[in-house]
Amino acid sequence: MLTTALICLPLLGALSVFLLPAPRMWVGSLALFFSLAELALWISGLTRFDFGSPKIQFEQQHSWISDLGISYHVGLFGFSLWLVGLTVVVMTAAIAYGLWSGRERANAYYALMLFLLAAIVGVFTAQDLILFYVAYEAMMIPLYVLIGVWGGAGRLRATFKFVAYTMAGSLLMFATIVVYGLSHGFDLATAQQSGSVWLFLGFAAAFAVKAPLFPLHGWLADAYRESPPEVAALLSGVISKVAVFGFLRIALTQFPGPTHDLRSLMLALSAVGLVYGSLLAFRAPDIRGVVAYSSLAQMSLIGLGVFAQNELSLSGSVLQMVNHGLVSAALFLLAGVIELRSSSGALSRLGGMARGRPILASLIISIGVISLAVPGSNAFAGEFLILAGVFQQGWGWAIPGLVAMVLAAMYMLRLVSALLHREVGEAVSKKAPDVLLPELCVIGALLGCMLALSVWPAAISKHSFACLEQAPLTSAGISSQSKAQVGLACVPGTGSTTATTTGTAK
Amino acid sequence: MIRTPAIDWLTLAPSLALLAATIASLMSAVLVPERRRKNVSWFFCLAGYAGAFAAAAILFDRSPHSRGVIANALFRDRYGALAAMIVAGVGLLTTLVYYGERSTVDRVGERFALLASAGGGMILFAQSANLLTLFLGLEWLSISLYVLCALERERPEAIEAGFKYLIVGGFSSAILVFGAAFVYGATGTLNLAQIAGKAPSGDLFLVTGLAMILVGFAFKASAAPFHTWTPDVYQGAATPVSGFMAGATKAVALLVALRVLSLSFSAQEHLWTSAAAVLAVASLVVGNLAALVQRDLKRMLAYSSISHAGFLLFAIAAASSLGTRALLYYLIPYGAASVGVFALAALHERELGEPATLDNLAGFGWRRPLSGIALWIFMLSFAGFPLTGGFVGKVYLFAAAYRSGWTWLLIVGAVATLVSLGYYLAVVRAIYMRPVPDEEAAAKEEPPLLDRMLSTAVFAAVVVTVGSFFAVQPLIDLAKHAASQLPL
Amino acid sequence: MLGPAIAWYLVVGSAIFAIGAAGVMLRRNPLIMLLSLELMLNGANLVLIAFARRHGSLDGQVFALAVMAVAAAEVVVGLGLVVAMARRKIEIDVDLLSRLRK
Amino acid sequence: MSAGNILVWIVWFAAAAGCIGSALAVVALRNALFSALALIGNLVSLAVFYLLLSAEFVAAAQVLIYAGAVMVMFLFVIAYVGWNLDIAWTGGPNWQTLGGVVAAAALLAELVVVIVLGAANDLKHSNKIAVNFGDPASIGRVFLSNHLLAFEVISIVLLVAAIGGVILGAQRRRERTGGIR
Repeated sequence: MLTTALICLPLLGALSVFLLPAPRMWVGSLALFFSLAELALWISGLTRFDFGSPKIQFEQQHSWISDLGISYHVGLFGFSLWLVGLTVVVMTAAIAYGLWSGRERANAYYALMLFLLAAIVGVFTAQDLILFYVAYEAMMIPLYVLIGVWGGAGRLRATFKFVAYTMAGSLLMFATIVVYGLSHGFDLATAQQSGSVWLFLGFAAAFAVKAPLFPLHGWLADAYRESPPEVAALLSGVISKVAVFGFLRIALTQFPGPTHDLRSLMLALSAVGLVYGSLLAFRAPDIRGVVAYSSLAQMSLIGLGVFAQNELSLSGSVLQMVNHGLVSAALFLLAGVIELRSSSGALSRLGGMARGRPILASLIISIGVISLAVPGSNAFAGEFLILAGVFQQGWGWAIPGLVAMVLAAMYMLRLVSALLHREVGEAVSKKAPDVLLPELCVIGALLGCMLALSVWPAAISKHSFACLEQAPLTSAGISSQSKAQVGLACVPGTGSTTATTTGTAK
Repeated sequence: MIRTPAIDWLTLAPSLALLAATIASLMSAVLVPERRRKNVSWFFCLAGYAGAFAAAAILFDRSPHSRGVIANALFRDRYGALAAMIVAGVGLLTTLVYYGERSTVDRVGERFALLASAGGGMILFAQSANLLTLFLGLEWLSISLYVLCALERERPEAIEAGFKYLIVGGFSSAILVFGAAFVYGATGTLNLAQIAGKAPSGDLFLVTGLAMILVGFAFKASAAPFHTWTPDVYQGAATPVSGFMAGATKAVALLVALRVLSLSFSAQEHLWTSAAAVLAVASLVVGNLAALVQRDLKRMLAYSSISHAGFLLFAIAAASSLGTRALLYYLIPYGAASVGVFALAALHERELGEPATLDNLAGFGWRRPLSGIALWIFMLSFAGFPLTGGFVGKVYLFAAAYRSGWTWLLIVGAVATLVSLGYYLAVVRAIYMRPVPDEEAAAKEEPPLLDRMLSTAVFAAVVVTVGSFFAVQPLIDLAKHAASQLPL
Repeated sequence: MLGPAIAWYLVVGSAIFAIGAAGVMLRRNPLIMLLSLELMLNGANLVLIAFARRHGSLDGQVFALAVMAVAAAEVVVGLGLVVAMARRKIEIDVDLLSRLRK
Repeated sequence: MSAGNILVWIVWFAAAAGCIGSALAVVALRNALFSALALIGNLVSLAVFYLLLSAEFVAAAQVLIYAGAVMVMFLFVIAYVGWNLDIAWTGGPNWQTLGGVVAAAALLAELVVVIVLGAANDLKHSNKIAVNFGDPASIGRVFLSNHLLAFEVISIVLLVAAIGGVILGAQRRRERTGGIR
């Protein structure tokens, strides 16, 4: 019931927000209320969640299209709980930010945001392929309009690119799902694994576009630049995680053979994307560009962890997904805050914002420092786990990771110095105030989450793959490859028996 | 002594209801005073469609086994009954939308009479069990539609459109008759159920007849390359009538085609499934590419309906029970969305006094929030997006095509869907994202037109479009019962 | 049966049908298009009746009669449209004339 | 070959020449009036075929109703609107003309091949028929028994066409009250 409630509450909210005939502030407040209620609901789920059990929890299943064996099947397990939490937190921050910055056409705006929330939660909780696809596509409906109506000057071009790229991927996935589902079953908990490289590529293409991975990132910069800041925060913070979730939940677990065969290719793409994204971030001329391309780099790093496919890298990837979600959301909201105080986001025309604005400076510095993975921060924990795992896969793969960590330090420090130090930029008005209380609350809350995770990163990394704890993998006699299989075996639907048989077959 | 066959009145009831409505509306054109004429004839038409729907539902309930009635002229079965329900439902909504059409001040009785009569013909066509009844049903509906299209006097191109429709329609039915003649020559019977098995499967006359009958149906379903009439006719006809043609005519043409092919040409299955696949690809290519460049909303929708014919032909190419169910299911949200979207186009036209284009739709979604959302939903349903019945329909069609071995059709379908987003989302972009010329002033000047009938129809269409996504099972059950009566 | 076999009739019927089809596709005079449509239907009718003779069943003849009735119906509507078109053309001409006079 | 048979052959060839010649004339003539007259010729020569195929009732109907009534209506309309009416027709470029000829020729060739191949099998034989085959009484019997529904539906089709003809052909009310400007 809880899962269905998590999906339906925002939908109910969207409807009531849309129909509420009230001024902007009231409408936004109602939306914020709904997202806070969603947050409370999630926390109540968190307290009742049994992290030791590898089963799907809060499960619910109803027949939907019985003819094809498609059902409404939702539930939470391991890391999907954390991703739902990330979604709810970032969405709450985004709505609060939108409320503060006062969006036009408030009814439609907040209704769409809540609808988007329901769709994303739906993706993370769906246990049926068609239901997964439904939620996956349903995200596009509000996103298209959110960017297209409330976006910047180049929004139409941005939406066109965004839709063209993502729909090309997801329609391919749609055909693949039909083929796969009819031959292997639609229900993820019971579907059989497949050895078809083509089907794997059908799924992988869609997720690689959405993440995005290296050659398929053409839509990224435009979409991140032209969106309203809070939508950009959602795009890079949450929606890119949907793709990695898809890799973990479907592409890897259902296709162990093809994943193994194509692992080097995927690792190589991730590695190229990591370095390439970092370089682009270093050269980007504006705030959003830096954050957007750093997001590309971070997603590639997570991809590296996912495809290295062992216990360390997988736990690290999940942790880093949450970390990056919080960091990039905070950075995009900060970008919004700065854009409000200046006429431009171009770094060459900004600068000297630290003078007289201590809170802004400390926010930027602390989030920047976390994002470049300073030891002790949550991002450090995530990246360290990923790199350690990747090192196990082959030490050569860890080199781009290390290079990228250096580059990350460079582009982040460049961003911080371009914003805060140097001469006062021409685009910065002298009167522009420091961070105001509402802004501080929103970004501070995100920062608080990051700090909490810095203190206790194991909350996520140890509680994502339930069976890892039960069966310690460090024991001798298990090769790194079958470790990977066991790691994925913790995702519901991949019985450990299947995993061991495929392991021995290899 | 001539032994007249027993009449099964229940089978006839849906089309008889509409025939009665035709005659009643026609009478009211003469007997009712002018100021009340419109309401009276409109009411008869509406009642006719409602009655037809109810009769078809009862017929569905009481025909668990397919059998020929009235000397094997009609089938009494659930397949035909479900087709009749789809036609009656689309007709009911169309009648609601048609009420407010500006041109319906002139010859109003005849208009509603023809609207009812077209539905009657469609139902008879869908139930027909021999080639003669099939042909006559087809002509009944076609001739009604020719006139109905041409009646739109305010549109200068309406008469030309009607004439073009007549010529192309006559051309296609001549081909159909010629094909029927050859089938008759090969088998010596007109009865659909008896054609199969009467001649060897490679019989040249039979195959020629099959090819020509297929072409005739392809014209009616506006599948490429037999689609050339569609854009002109949809653009020229009264907007609600275009919706009726898109939703109902195409539906019955494809349903009857599937029945005839599966029943009478089961031995030639490899031929017509391949032909259907080729037609499907051609329609998808032509419809989607041509729709991309249209600015006129109705013309764009016409091309979109061509591309939908392509998707629906997947079901015929599949030639399976699953394909039949897919076809029957798909037609329900598709029909509702067709009527709905043409209703909104009509609404916009009535307000503006000129045809709806992507340019003058700017700001539509903000001026009328609910209509905007409805238009959005219909577009998403056409594009096969989730949360609309179009999505489930597409899942079904793709599944049917895959099960029958047409894997490459899935790829074509996916690419076509991607291209189709180009024009469906263009409508969404037009109504929400284009800059609105002095919106404040326009909002103050005149409140948007409120047409209660039209709003009801649009609301019902939205309910069906969205509802068919959630409540799939009841519709599947209907389709399952109906599909089980075809020999597939 | 006296005279040529059925096949000869079929050839003539097909020829008439094809000539009619060519007429519909080639001619742009609405009246001649309608006439060509009639030709197509007549070709089909000849084939129907020839086959009826071959099978010795009346179904084909009945079908041919139905086709004749339908052809008449199509002609009625087609001619109605032609008249309406012609009248509209006259209207336009009259409009044009009156505008020219001003 | 008996004398009767030779006579039938001669009649057949005359009718076939009339049929095809008049059909070509319908399509080829510029003047719609002459086309219509050619169609009447076509209908009459077809009626000869029908007689040879023992379809007396159809032949009679063809001459009386089709050539008689329908074509007269045609002639009236041609007289009313003029023979050279041209409508603004979208499309109709040259390639379409060419395509039309090619398509029709291909159709004809295909049909002839089919018929010739079919004739090689069993088209030479026809079933024996009763004496009253195709006379009005037998047709009427079929219409009232096996094809009763078709018979009724024909009347509906004609009714609909009549409605259409009346409202399309009749003058607009506004014009009648306001007169032609």
